[in-house]
Parts: sequence; C-alpha cells; structure tokens
Amino acid sequence: MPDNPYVPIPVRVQSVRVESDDRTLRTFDLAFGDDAEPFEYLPGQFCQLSILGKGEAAFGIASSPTEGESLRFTVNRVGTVTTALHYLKEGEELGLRGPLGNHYPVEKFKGQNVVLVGGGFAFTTLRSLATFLLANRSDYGDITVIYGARRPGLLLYRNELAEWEKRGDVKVHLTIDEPASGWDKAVGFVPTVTGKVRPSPKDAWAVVCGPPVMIKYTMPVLLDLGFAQDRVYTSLERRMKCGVGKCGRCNIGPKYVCTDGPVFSYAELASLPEGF
Amino acid sequence: MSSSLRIAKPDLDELVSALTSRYRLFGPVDVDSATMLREVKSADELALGAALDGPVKAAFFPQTETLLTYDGTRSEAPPGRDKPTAVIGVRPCDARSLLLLDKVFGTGKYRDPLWQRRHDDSLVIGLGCSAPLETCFCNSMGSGPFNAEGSDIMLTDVGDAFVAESCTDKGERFLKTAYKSQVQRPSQADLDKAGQARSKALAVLAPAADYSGVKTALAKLWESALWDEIALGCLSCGACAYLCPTCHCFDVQDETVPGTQQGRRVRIWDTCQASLFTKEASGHNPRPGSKERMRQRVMHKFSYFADNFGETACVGCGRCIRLCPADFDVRLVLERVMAEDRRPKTGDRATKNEERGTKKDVRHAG
Amino acid sequence: MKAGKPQTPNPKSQSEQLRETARILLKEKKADLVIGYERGSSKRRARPVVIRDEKDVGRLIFDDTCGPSLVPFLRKTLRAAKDRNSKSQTPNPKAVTPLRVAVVAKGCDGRALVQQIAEGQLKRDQVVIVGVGCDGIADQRRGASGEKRAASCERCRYPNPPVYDVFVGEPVEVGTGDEFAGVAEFEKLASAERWAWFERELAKCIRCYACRNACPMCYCEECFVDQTKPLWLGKSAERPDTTLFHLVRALHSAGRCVDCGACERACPLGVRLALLNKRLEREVRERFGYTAGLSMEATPALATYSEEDKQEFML
Amino acid sequence: MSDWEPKIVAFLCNWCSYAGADLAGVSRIQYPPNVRVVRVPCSGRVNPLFVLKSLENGFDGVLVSGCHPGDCHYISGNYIARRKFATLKTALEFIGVEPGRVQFSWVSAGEGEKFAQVVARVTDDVRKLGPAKRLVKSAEAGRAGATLQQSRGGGE
Repeated sequence: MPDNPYVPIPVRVQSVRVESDDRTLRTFDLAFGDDAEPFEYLPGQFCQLSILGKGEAAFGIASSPTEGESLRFTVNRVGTVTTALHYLKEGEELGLRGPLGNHYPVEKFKGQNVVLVGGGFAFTTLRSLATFLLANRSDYGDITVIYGARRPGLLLYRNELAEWEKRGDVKVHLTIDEPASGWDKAVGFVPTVTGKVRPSPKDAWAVVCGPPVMIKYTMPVLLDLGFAQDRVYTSLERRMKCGVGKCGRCNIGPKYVCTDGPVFSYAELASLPEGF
Repeated sequence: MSSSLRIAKPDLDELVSALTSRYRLFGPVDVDSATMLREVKSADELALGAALDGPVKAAFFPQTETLLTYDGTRSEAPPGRDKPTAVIGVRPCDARSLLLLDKVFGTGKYRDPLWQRRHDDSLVIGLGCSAPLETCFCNSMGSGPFNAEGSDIMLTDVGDAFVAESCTDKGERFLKTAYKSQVQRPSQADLDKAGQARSKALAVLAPAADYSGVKTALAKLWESALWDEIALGCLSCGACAYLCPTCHCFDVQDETVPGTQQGRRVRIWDTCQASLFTKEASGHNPRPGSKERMRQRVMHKFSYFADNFGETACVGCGRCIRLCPADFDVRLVLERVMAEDRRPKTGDRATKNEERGTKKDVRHAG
Repeated sequence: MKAGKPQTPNPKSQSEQLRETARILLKEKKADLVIGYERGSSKRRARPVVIRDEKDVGRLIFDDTCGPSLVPFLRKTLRAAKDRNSKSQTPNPKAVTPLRVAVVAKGCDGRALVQQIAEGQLKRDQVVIVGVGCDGIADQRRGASGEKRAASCERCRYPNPPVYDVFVGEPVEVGTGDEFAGVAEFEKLASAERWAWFERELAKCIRCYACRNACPMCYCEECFVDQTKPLWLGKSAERPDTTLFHLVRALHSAGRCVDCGACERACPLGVRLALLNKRLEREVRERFGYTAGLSMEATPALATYSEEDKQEFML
Repeated sequence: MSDWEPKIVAFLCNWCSYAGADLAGVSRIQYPPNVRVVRVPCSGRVNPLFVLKSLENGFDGVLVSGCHPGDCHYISGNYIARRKFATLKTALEFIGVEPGRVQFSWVSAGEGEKFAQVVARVTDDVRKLGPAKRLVKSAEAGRAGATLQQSRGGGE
C-alpha cells in the first residue's frame, strides 16, 4: 500500500470474460503498470476497485499469488460501480486499492487436510485458496472442494473445475440446486451435499464461503461432523467505503470486517453479536 | 514545568496573531443562531465562553473533505498543508474528544493521512468551562469542566483577563516563544477568581453518575426489547452524530464536473442512524430498522470503542441531548440499560406488553 | 401560558386536564396508548412520551415548550405495532385489532393529521385526536429570550385543531393581521439580497435531516436524497447541495405544509426554514384556493388542477 | 466574458413542443443555437428536480415546454405541470434566483414559428442575465473543489 491508503493505483484490464450464462458475472484479469510496486498478498484478501466518477466497491481477490503478477476478480453486476466495471473493455484503466484485510490461515493449514465449501459467486477467494494450495501441493494433506450453484451455468471457473477434477490429487464435489439436463453430478444444496461427502475432521480445516443462508446451514453440518469451531473459517461481506477501518460501517460488534476480517473463524463469530 | 500567564482581554488579539502566524486557527464563532467552529483571523471574531454547537472535530475532520482529485483514470491526493492547525476557546470536553478521535485516525495499521495533515503538530487551547449546562455530563465520563486532558494550554476567564496555563510541553513552548507581548503573571486575585470559577462550575454541574456498569450490561442486552422502546423516541436524523465530537463515520462520494472527466472524491460525515449507511447494493441491509441502528450507536460508543481503544467514545458534552429535535437523552438510555441489566429476567416482557397493552408498563419515548 | 392572555375558567391547568383526559381514554379503552409530551432534559424542554398505563398519566404536560410535532412519532408507533403484528405468531393476524393511538395535537398538529388523512396516510379511526388550544411555542433558538413565540406561532391562524375527538382546555383566540406579512416584508428585498439571506442561512445546514424527520408531512418511504439510482444530490454540506435539498423539500411540501414550524425548531443550528414554505403556502392559497390541513376530503392542490388556473407566467 | 454564450436546456414534450421544434427545423426558421433539447413524454414528466439539477450542473437557463391546455396527449399532464411550474417559479424567485432563468411555454406541433420565438426570447433573457452563478455547483467541484475545500477547511 502507498502512504495514502485512499489513493488507488492505476491498473489495466488485461482480459475480461463473461463468467456466468446469465451474464451477471464477469471475470477481469488486471495488470499493474511497469513502475508499480510489488503487490504481495495471500488468498482471502480483498481490494477496492475504483471507477473514478462512479465510486468504489470491495472484491475478494480470485487469483493466487502463485499465478504471477496479474490479479483476478469476478464481479457481480448489482449496483452503480459494478455496472461501470462491467462496461470496462480490455486495455482500459481503473483504480485499485489493496491488498486489504486479513487472509486465510494458509500457514496453519500446512501438513493438514483442507476442506473448501463454496456456494454461488462467493467462490472467488476459494478459487484463490484452492489454486494456492494446489501450487504448493506437497505442503498440504488431502484437499476437498465442495462447490454448488443454482444451475450449472452459474458455477464460476468451470474450465478450472474440470481440470481439478482430472488432477486426482484434489477431491471435487460439484452440485446444483435442481436437476438439469446434461448434469450427471450431485444435485442438492451445499449443506446437504457436505453432509453426504462427510469430510473427515481429523487434522483438517474447513473454509466456507457463500451466501449467508448457505453458511448458516453448512456450519452445523461441519460441527456435527466433528470440526472444532476454531477450525472452520469463513469470509464475510459488508458494505464498505474506506476499507481501512475508519469509515465505521462494516463492523460486526467491535470487529471491522475490512481490517479484522474479512476472514473469521466460526469461534470468533460465535463471540460476536451480529454474526453473519 | 507549567507556566501561567495573565492575558488581559484587550490583549487577546496578540495571542490570536501569534497563533495565526504559525497556525490555521479555528475557534467558536457566532453565526446568527448557532455557535460554530470556524477559521478565525482576529480575536473579535471569537465567541469565547459560548457553548459551541458545531463540534471541534470540524477543524481536523471537516464535514466535506477532498480525499483525492481525478482526471480520467488518474488520481492524486490533495496537496500538503501550509500550516498546522490550532484551535482556541474549546471546552475541555471538546479538547478531550480530539484524543479519542486520534485513536481512530492516528493509530492502527492504517493512519489517516488527511487527519494527520491537519492534526500533526496541532495546538489546542482549551477554555475552562465556567458555565456547564443542564445537558452536560463530562464529570460522569471521567472528565470535568476544567480538565486539561487534550489541551496544550488552558485558559480560565477571570473577568477582565484570561489566565493561560500550559498543560503540555508543546503548550509551554508556545507560551514561552511565540507569545512575545510583555509577560504578565497572574495576580493572587486572578488565581482566586480562577479557583472560584472552578468551584462554581462544579457546583452547577449535576453530581457525576456512575455508568461503570454500562458496558457489562450492554453485552447482555443484544436481543433486548429495550432497543425497540428506546428507538421510538428517536427521529433517526443525523443531528446527534454530526454534532457529536467523537462520531467519526464517513461516506465517500465521487463528484465529477458535468461534461468532463475531472472531479474529486470526497468524504462526508455520515451517520449510523441513516438506513443507507449499511444498505448493500443488493438491497440487503444488516441494520434494517431504527432499533438496530440505535443499538449500533449506543454499542459503538459505550462498548465497541472501549473494546478497541480502552475508552468510551463519549466525552459528556451533551450536544446530542441539547440539540436533539426530540430531546432524546443518552443519559436516560444508559440508566435504562443498567436498570434492565439489574431486572430479574421474566421472559420477553416488552413484546408482550405491546400486544394491546395487556400488561402494565410505561416506557417514555426517550 | 402567557401573561396578558385571559385565564381559562377551569381552575385546573391545561396539563392537569390533559392528564385526566388521558386517564379516561386509557381506562375506558378508547385508546391503547397516548402519545404526548413530558418534561425533558431541562425545564424549558419537552420530549415525546408514550403512555400506556393510567398510573403514568402524571408525566404528561402541555405548555409552551411542547414544540416537536408528535405526528412522526405517531407514525413510528403505528408502524412498529404493524410490524410486530405481522411478525407475531398469532394464528390470525387480521383478528388482532389495530392499535388505536391517542395523540396530543396543537392546532398545527391537528391540521397535519387532517392532511395525512386527506393524503391517505392515516385512517381517521386509528387516532384519537386530543386537541389542545395552543398559545404558541416559545422561541428557543439561540439568542432568543425564550419569552417570544416562534415565528410560525407568531403568524399562526389555527391555534385550535380543526378536527378533534376530545378538546382539552379552552380554545385559544385566533390571531389577527396578515399571516403573510413576514413574507411580504422579505419580498421587498432585492433578488440578490434575498439570495444572500438564504445563502447565509443555509451555510449553517449540516444535512442532518432533522427538519425532514421532524416534519409531520415528510413521510416518503424513500426520500429523493436517499435515492442512489440515480443519485440526485451530492451528500456534501456545501451550499449548492444543501440549497437544492431545502428547495426540493419546500416544493414537495407546497400545498401540504401546515406551517407548524417543527422543522425550524428541530434544526440544531437554527436555520430559518419555514419562510420559503410560507411563501409557497400563500402561492397555493392565492392561485389554487387551497389551504392544507383543513379538509379530510379535498384533493391536495398539487395533486389536481383546474382548467381555469392562471397561467400568466407561460410564454 | 465577451465570448460567453448562454447554455440553455429545453425539456420538450414529445407530442407538441418537440414536434414544434422539429417543424421549426424543417421549415428552416432561424433561431439561436443555444438550446440543448431533452425530449420528455409530457411536460408533466418534468420533475422540478430536473430543472434544479440543470442549474446546479451549470446551465444558464432552462425552458420547459409542453402542449397547449386541452391538447395534452395524456389528457391532463400539462394541467398538473402548470401547477408545479407556478410553484417552482415562485420558489426560485423567492430565494433570489433571477426571474428569466427558468421559463415555461406552450408550443404546439404546428407552431414552428412560435418555438423559434420562444427560444429567441429565452436566449435573449438569459444573455442579459449573464452566466448563472446561483445554485451552480459545477464551477466549484473538481480541482477547484480541492483548493476551495482547503481554504474553507473545517466548520462548514
């Protein structure tokens, strides 16, 4: 981060593609200028993307630091800023502030099994994490990915998911909410599928990301399977402005999602009043 | 180390000149029906002794402040300052509020460059408060009408003069080096008058209330129906937050000059009482009603701030009571929070009461 | 009550009579609760209070400190009750009788209630209007002596509510003279002088929206300043933004404002907001023959038209 | 300021005034090029906020024009608008915005000549008033805004 945490650094759209079949999600690869300072981050951190004149919004980093220098973000079109982002074309510039927030505890995961549970378009930082773990494959034990969306066309990063399925050193369980033609994998909500997959809690950590309702119903499943509260992590979203713990709107109890989070263990959340 | 000076009131302008030559000086100025903190150039602009309506934070954290300017996709931070900032004539409660704000903006992983630009090397000249109001409760918040905490120099009005005492090394240096007028020491009569002003102020002020149980009580009252009741007496405007010397939440907006790509990104005071404050682009709002927002405000000041910075984010200036359009009284909230904590638990009392008033109870809307 | 005014024949003070009325309303179940005023943070301030029990009616007061309009609090109370009913586990929520709220209403507040009913915002049977004759609210803006009445009260021609269920105390004599004299006086100033006056007043505005939230007639679910698609107005406290906010608010209340002065009293910094509203009130009365808050049936002026409306200003 | 030209926005209803402007065009009637036209479905669609935003954003004048009374495509849109315009005009002039900055007219589809006259009249009025200053925000935003803010500092 530069001295002034409010000033974005310019980045360029290297590539952009439509990510979901309903065209509400686009994935951007962003490149830094030649004179940019090194950008060091870990899976789970986020950035503020800035369209000057429109505003800023926070996005989890979907790329892994093991992938090189560009950054990947997947943007759901909901408001003013995300709409402006969707209009960006290759080669155009935007502003970026980050990396912000904490990250998944990848150091703690070393030598251990990791279970990633994701739902919908919140899979971005889980992609970052999975890519990071796979790039350092020998550092970790079993890796399990459970990921669901409403329809096949809403699953993010489908090509990569297919590659992971082929690898053999990562167990991938994909699911959709309702049966669809051409879909031969699991059907059902993520919590149910998690219950069926029954990942072992032994020497294992779990990371859950998804819409609040999915997190709400997945947590008890994991706890029932024997995961300790402090071994289950999630990443939270709140409306943010400054991203650096000053503007005062993203707090959950005394914790600021932007600086104390966005990654929290279930044990931490259980001690906070509002939760997810 | 502390030195004291006598500044005859007609000589105040010399003090102000000494200040303005080194600082951007802010002080209380009467603007028709209100006393606001404004930049001042001479002593006759000052409304010393009046209860300041605008908060002192405005000198260091203005309501509307440029975060950066932009042209197309390029942006830059605003230029540096010419001079550090000084404030004069602020009450001890207000002086102390700056220490609390500095914890937010001046500490932590990210320090706020705009705050630093205005706050670093600043000089605070407090004015002992000889006329506390009915809404004042600084003494209940661990301070007092002549508390020097946060002030570098403290003035006391002794009739035809001010007694100026340095409270910090910075204040001492300023008095020694910058104020060059022929130095007068306060007479015994001055010191007696200053002492009388102090005791008079304490006599006017209501006895200090003990709010030490509030934080523990709040921890148990997250789900309490108390918040519904309290919220009924609030209009959900932002007067309290904007006028509060310790409220620091802000919004960020881009303003582009029409027809160009040039503009500025500004930060603007915001309030947790507004529904937009936490409303997400998707329409989801984690604090959907006035109950949740009221709870956030009270919790932030009396619980979360203490968790994060070891102090309560309230200096007892009473603006939020005095200037509230509904005469909402935060002291009553604190009392009710503690009372609720002491009550034996008998189920979800208030919700039942609301159903056609079967049970008998009264809750005033404040 | 002010010196020089005739004493009310009833030996009991207006506050005492009010308490008695509230006690009866609650006792006879004519109202589920009473919204009124109680003594506030100082002896010159009053705050809204919700009384649910006969034994607490002693807290009610009415005097020249009872400035805030209770209409926003009434709306809030009714809404809270409605939310609770819809969330409650009652097998048949419709069987729950809606809350009936008694509300203390000065002349202006009574007009605001009438206007809300005319605009379909309130049902007549939801409220028990406890009318009080009002001799004016003390001007408590900084620098005021506290003896003088607030500007809106000085020019008030409706000291008694036009509609009520119970009336407490004696009706107050209606003032005489031109209620628009202040407006006419201001209009004698040159355009640039008027602009300078508004600039100076609005420079104090901090955009806290106390005026809007205290206004009995500002009830939009989403105020235009809170809309983000498009964002109509910058949030800054700089003059063009604040001026536009107040101008649009005045236009939205044209033909609806009852000149209760709640906005001016709510303003923590004493911005004189009501003068522009008063000017528009005169315009609506002269041009369209409509005065807000007097009829529960008449269509509000800006929601209707006449083919005969004057159009001398059209090119 | 000698090269200053008034910038005027005209909100024209789709059915009458816009067609009137069109007729002025095809009839090659000369009128000042100072207006920028915004076509609206009906003069009743013109929220007073449109007018105020135009001034805030730096237009020197605003013209709103619709169908003659009785001719509204939506029966009564222009009647309702007439009440709103009267109120808006009063409010603006009361707070000290110069009369003439904001004007209203009825122009039918057949009145190309009248449209040209109205535009000429409004342009002339606004030219006499000079560049708009009251209510204008744009001049203060942007880079100017940064320096402005610093000089004003706190307290505002």
